[in-house]
Amino acid sequence: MITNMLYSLGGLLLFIMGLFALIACSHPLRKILAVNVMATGVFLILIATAYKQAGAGEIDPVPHAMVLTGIVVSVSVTALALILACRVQETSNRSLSQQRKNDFTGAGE
Amino acid sequence: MSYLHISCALIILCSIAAGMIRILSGPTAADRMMAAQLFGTCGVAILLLLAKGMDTIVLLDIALVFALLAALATITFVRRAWHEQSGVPRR
Amino acid sequence: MMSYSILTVFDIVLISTLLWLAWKMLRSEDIFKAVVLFISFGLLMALAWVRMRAPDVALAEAALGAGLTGPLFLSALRRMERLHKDERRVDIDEERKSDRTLDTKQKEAL
Amino acid sequence: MTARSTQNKRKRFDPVLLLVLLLIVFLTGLLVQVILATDYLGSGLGDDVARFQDLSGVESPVTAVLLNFRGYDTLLEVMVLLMAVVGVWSLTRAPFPKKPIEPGPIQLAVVRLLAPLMVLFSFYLVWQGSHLAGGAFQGGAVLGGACVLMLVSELPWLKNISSRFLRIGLLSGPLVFLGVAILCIVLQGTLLDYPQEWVGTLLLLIETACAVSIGLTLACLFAGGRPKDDLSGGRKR
Repeated sequence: MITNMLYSLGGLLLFIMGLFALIACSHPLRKILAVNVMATGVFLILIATAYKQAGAGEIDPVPHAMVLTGIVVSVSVTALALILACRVQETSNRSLSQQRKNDFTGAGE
Repeated sequence: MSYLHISCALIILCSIAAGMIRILSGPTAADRMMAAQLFGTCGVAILLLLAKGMDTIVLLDIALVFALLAALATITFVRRAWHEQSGVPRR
Repeated sequence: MMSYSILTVFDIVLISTLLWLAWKMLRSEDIFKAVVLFISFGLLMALAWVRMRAPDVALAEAALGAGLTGPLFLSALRRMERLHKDERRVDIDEERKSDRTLDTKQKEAL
Repeated sequence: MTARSTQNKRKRFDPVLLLVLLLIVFLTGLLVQVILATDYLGSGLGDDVARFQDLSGVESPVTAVLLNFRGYDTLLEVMVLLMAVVGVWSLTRAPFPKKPIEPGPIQLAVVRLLAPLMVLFSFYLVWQGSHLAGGAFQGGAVLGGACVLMLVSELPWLKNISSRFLRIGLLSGPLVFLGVAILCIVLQGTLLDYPQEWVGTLLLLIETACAVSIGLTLACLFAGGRPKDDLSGGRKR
């Protein structure tokens, strides 16, 4: 019971930390990291609810299966988000440099 | 459960916690990456000790996955650092 | 009983290291450092799943969290850095903004 | 966090950040209440899973839940992974460098040693999923690791492979899973209600196909864009 509580509280703190970083940080990579930390916190709470000590009986496999699918989905979502962040930076960067060039030529004329 | 194995695992876990200082303060990126690599090796050791201590054979497979895939991050890092040094033309 | 108490110590050390890692990861200014911390975070998470007697989840986390997410982030970082040569790895938007305003001001002065 | 440094730079108290902090402290208090009130019994479905374990065709309870009891869930999840690849491919082209750096001898040796081991181990994990820890996701992840190892080494022959094989491999998991599901409708009348005498074989077939497709999915996500020989637009540059 103590162990379950300990790991659930750890998961809760991870979730809260991730949430705060998600709001407070502005770099896209850091936001993606924060979402990952949040997801890990949720997984930790889910698994901790199912934990039983060795010898105290069978462990409920349903949360394990859910977390397993969750981990795989979160990795693929992370990859998609990373590509999106790259694309956003590419396009915004290009438009910014074009804008600068226009500014510069405009000033030159 | 074996008291000896689990306490050994605990000591290695503490050494991981101490190794974090190298990641946090490492002057170059390579130092940080090497510390992460050390964590992978420590993780293998902890898993092997826990497999003995908690009487779970499956943990040996997890240790094997660790050992197989730990190299991936380093190889990616090396390729990346090499790109930076050798001056590949950037857009 | 002895091994039970040592397992509790193991839990406490593991969780506090995890929380410390997450905290440092989310507040470090160097984004590369954050990525390396994330790799080791995934590694310790696998240990936590092992401790929670979830070997299936631990296997998946060891392969995905500790093995594959690291390269994913590193290659994305490289891809973004290739675009931003001068603003390397620094996660302070204020500096960027001030740089940009400075640049435009200089150009206006030109 | 980084917020603190920005806070110090601007003013002493950023009102918006302070509000966020307050809300988060409030949320933390609420969630701690929830955690303290939890009775840690799991989902309550553990006894049911144990009761029907013999009928599921596998010995590992997690694999039984994933592929048999909640099979529709996993079917949709494989589709979600496919959608992620579709999303990445529709966003951008894979950034192949114009002059790839040839891998050195040490790296080639690492690839030669590790990649076959990873592939072997991934199929071992898929096979092991029926009685111990392991299964399609873990096997697929290790297989994806092998693909990523080859991708990151920029092996020269890798680019000359037609993407048709890649597409077939990516689709194999969802298609096999869907085919079995439809076969079950035809034979038994219900979605994913496996016929009892074939259940072990069918699950192994589904797992192998899914592992291959998950591994390729992860490799595609790592490559970060659609391959060069696009079937839709031909070779444009």
